[in-house]
Amino acid sequence: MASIWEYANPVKFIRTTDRVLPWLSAAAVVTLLVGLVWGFFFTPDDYRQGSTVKIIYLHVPAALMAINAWLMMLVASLIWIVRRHHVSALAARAAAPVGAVMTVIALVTGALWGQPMWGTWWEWDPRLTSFLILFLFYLGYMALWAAIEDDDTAADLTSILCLVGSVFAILSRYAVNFWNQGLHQGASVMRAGALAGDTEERVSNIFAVPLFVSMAGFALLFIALVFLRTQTEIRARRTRALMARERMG
Amino acid sequence: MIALLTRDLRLGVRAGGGFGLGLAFFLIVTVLVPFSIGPESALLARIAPGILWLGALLACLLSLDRILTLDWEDGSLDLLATAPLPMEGIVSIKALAHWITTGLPLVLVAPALGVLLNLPGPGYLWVTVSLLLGTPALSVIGTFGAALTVGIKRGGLLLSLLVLPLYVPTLIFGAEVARRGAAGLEVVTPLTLLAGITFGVIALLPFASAAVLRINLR
Amino acid sequence: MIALLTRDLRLGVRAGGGFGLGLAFFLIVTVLVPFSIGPESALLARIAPGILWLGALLACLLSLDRILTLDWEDGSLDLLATAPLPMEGIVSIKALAHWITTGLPLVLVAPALGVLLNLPGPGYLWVTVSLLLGTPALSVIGTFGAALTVGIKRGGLLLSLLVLPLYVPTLIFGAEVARRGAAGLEVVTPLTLLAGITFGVIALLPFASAAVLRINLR
Amino acid sequence: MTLRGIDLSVSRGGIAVLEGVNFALSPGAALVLRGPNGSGKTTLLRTVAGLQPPLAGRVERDGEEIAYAAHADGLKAMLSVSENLSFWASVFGTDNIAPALRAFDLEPLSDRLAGTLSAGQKRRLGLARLMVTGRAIWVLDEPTVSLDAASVELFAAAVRTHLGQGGSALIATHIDLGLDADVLDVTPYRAVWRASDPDEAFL
Amino acid sequence: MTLRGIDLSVSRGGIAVLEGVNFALSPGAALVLRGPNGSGKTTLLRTVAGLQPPLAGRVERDGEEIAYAAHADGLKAMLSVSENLSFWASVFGTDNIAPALRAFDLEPLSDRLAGTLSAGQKRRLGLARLMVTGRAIWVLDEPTVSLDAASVELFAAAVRTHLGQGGSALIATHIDLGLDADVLDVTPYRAVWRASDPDEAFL
Amino acid sequence: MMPDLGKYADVVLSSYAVSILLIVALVGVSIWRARRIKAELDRVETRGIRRG
Ligand code: HEM
Ligand SMILES: Nc1ncnc2c1ncn2[C@@H]1O[C@H](COP(=O)(O)OP(=O)(O)OP(=O)(O)O)[C@@H](O)[C@H]1O
Ligand SMILES: Nc1ncnc2c1ncn2[C@@H]1O[C@H](COP(=O)(O)OP(=O)(O)OP(=O)(O)O)[C@@H](O)[C@H]1O
Ligand SMILES: [Mg+2]
Ligand SMILES: [Mg+2]
Repeated sequence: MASIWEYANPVKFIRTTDRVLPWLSAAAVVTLLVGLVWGFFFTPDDYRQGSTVKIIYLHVPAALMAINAWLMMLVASLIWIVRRHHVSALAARAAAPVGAVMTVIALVTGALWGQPMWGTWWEWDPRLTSFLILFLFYLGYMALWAAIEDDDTAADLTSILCLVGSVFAILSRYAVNFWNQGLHQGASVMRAGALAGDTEERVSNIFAVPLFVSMAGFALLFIALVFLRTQTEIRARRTRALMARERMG
Repeated sequence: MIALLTRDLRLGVRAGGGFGLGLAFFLIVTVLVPFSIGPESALLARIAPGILWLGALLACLLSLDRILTLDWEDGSLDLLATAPLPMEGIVSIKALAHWITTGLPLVLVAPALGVLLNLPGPGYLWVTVSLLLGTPALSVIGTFGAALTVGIKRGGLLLSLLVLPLYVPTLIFGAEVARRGAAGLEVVTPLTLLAGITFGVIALLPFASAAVLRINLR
Repeated sequence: MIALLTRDLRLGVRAGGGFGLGLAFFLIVTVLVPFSIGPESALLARIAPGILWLGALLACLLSLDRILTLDWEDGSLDLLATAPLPMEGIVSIKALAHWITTGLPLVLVAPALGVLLNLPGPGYLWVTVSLLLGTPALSVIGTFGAALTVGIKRGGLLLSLLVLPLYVPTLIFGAEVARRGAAGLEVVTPLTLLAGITFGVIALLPFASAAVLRINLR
Repeated sequence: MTLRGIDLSVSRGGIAVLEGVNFALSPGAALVLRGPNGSGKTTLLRTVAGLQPPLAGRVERDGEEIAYAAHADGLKAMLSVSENLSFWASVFGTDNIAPALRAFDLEPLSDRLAGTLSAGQKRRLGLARLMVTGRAIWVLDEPTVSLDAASVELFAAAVRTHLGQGGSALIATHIDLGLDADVLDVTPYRAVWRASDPDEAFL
Repeated sequence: MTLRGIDLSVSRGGIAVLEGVNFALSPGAALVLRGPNGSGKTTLLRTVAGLQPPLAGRVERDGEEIAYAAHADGLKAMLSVSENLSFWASVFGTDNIAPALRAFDLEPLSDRLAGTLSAGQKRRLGLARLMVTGRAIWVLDEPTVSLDAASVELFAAAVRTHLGQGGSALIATHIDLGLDADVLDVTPYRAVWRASDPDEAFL
Repeated sequence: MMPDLGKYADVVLSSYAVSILLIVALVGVSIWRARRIKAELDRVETRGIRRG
């Protein structure tokens, strides 16, 4: 029974991911296309929000992945700190830009949605605001990676930043909530019928099914991208190591 | 430890040591606000507590890179690291020295600047109290940021980028206290939360700062 | 001269070179404003043009000490001074490089940040135009300040102090253009004055900067 | 109190620089490190001083017992010579700076700000710091850079006194210090194109 | 093209340091400045290079003709060795950096970032800069600091070549460079306790 | 085929456009960088082998 830690070996990681990447990418593309096409072309308008409801197929998955990406970075950072597996440090590095783009998508689609719904592009609502803060954390995290030359030092510092940053991100979330109670939807995909009307207990299936497909698509895309980018980081690191060795030789 | 504190304070007040510069920056930002916003006093009065907090925070931020980088550049930090002082103690003393030379003067001068912005009556008390309680957290968090960026030449702006998101909770509660105070509302809840953040940060963050600094000296 | 410009730009975009950090600082200041002022959008909309100008000015200010001090610290400036380049040329190129790496990105990103502050419709155009016209003046004036403080260790805050008063006229006219524009008023007069300041400063200040720099290298 | 390096490998920037270095430094003795530029002397000294972890092997020492002097002097330009020295004295829990000032002929300069000293005067002050640490093992990286002949002699005398009191010294240098000391040439230990541990996984 | 100092007095921090120095440096010759730490060599060289005005007397030189190398090397840590050198080459309007790289044995390092060099390697790069300036008069402040014996020899060879091509060099140093050069000891010219001109009005 | 988006057409369309653009750009940059680094690594590796 192979231990999961074997995949912390870069060579093994590359070999394994090379095998799954084509399938994973294909699955991601298909699921994403199905979800978005279904959502865009084959769902009815909401009677209150009109066609803007179609934005949900982008907005909610992107928002979820933005948070999940940070969680994944947190876990990877912890693994690096505790067990010092290089692949996990590099995976965290690889995930950051993906998470940042997801955050931007959530912000942009939210802003576009806000214009017709709330009459303003931007509102200092807690949910929106904490996303903005999350975006700042992503920026800082990536900037720190970029600013430090030595790979292991950078890995150490960014993991500690990720840890401390997570604590502060949660603190900020509460602070922001306290500061302004806002307009944004509650977490209602599973609950109230805020979307489809008032009577149903759940978001009507007409909207929910394509939404879940699209979420799965975003998740698969995220995993595929992280695999690919981690491979790239590993190869870049290997290139640097080889060139250093040449210099010594 | 006390030798380190007195040295840092002495360096702070020597010519070019940066003491008073944070203060001056605070003053200037406050003065520039009416130039950019326009001179209506009702508008200024409404934003006064917020501007004072923002100005104090920026003044603090700008002086952060002096906390450790100067010592790093001239090699003192290597030597301190091999001296019989625990790293946690070093970073805490550094944060304390920063607060005494930067945070404390800001607190003392804030009421005077309130006048320039038409701060309403009860605001004076609460701006001062909230800054007094909040600025130590700014110094301690800032020291963490300074430790992260210590090896990076002129890392000042990177430092700002890293530290500002960490400042958000402190700023929100601090400004909330000041704003509510100025408007004559109840302030106990945000004040408690602000105090919680400050004490939590003072108790825990020096360990992270020391760890980061050790990595950076490697 | 072109070698110097390409070197400075290249250094600017290399890791740790500071490119993009001014931008990040601008973003962060804009984000912090509502935290300290409070989230009412009507209030924010009123102060938006002013805050954008103030934020751009501060972002510019913070990156000033990279213009010359880095070169001074590692001795490049001494060597450049003995090279066959006129000192006026050196400071102008330095200002230009600073504008390209800091001022220009600020101009480009300002409209996006306007959204966060509920900037009213016509404001977008005029904020951009006024910043485009005003930021070169900020860079040139800032280079003068950088030349004044070049010998001083971590003179960053002192630099801010010296430069801020010099920034006042640019800020007043620039913010006036943006505010009037956002309110749909006529902007020709402040715009002309702003243009006058910028071109005057570009034409004359390099001589002062060069003189000051020569004295500081002595 | 003997300082020992046992099968020590050290790395810089993720690359092994020296491998399998062994040395022992007993009280009263000095050891001079030699080797061409870039051979890894600075890296070795930093490792011995505990500023960076060894790549392999170990350093046997009582961590509290080392005084390190680097390429940079750690002087504060805005403090006077005696203030600089007193600060380090109190950090290390000693308090008498007079002998150190005397040994490096700094008495006439003691009220000058350190920032206004010439290159060699700064270096003398940096070396005087060693005497106020009260530490037994001195680890010195090119201590005589910028010093004139008379100051080099002052330095050699200070080291001799230190050794006479049972101290020891590990010194990297390119010039002859006139000390009676063993020499360790690091050239044979240069690591031949092997990546350091962290990178190994990638090769 | 002869460089002359005539009755030169120089000051540092408002205090006269050297007084009445006279020297002449003709093409093909080298002059070595000697003097204990703090005697004023750096100050004199900065004056000769035109970075500060003399207190009295004058320097006769063609300003465009001096290449100065200070205690600090003026290297950009984030540029590679060859980028650093190319920059200075194009500032001085020359373009061939290959001979300079070769003369200081920097070819194997040419793609390394300057920030990752050892102390002596940095110094070699700083000296290589002189060769790409194309200037005839080299003014050097302790050029061999941190260099090992082999590198000192590289440097001496570079100076000899430069002199052979009709250049000249003014060098402050504490060690023996193995050059065939005149020596100027600045000790006799030390200014005795006199405030410099600007302060005189107050005495 | 195109659904009737009503008065919100521009908002919905620009949401999709921006998001898809961002995703495509991210994927594109990732793949491009992956290719480049891979090629560079191959180059360095074969060079190393030739050298022995
Ligand atoms: C820039 C602005 C916005 C951001 C950053 C943002 C962020 C988020 C996040 C993080 C979620 C997922 C939360 C969860 O499921 O618990 C979410 C869900 C959602 N958002 Fe937004 N949002 C923004 C603007 C808007 C606007 C303007 C609307 C429409 C009026 C909107 C409608 C929704 C809806 C309907 C959901 C699904 C809620 C649910 O049922 O879980 N959002 N948004
Ligand atoms: N950050 C870095 N990244 C990669 N290599 C480095 C880095 N810093 C130093 N090196 C290399 O490590 C080697 C050892 O450097 P070190 O400074 O220990 O040499 P040294 O023996 O002290 O030399 P010197 O006599 O010139 O001071 C050198 O070849 C140097 O180029
Ligand atoms: N800013 C200053 N203010 C006052 N005196 C200064 C200042 N800088 C240097 N000095 C003094 O001027 C004198 C000459 O210094 P200089 O650096 O020229 O000496 P040097 O011959 O180069 O010495 P070294 O061999 O140590 O490099 C020294 O005595 C020094 O202490
Ligand atoms: Mg060394
Ligand atoms: Mg000197």
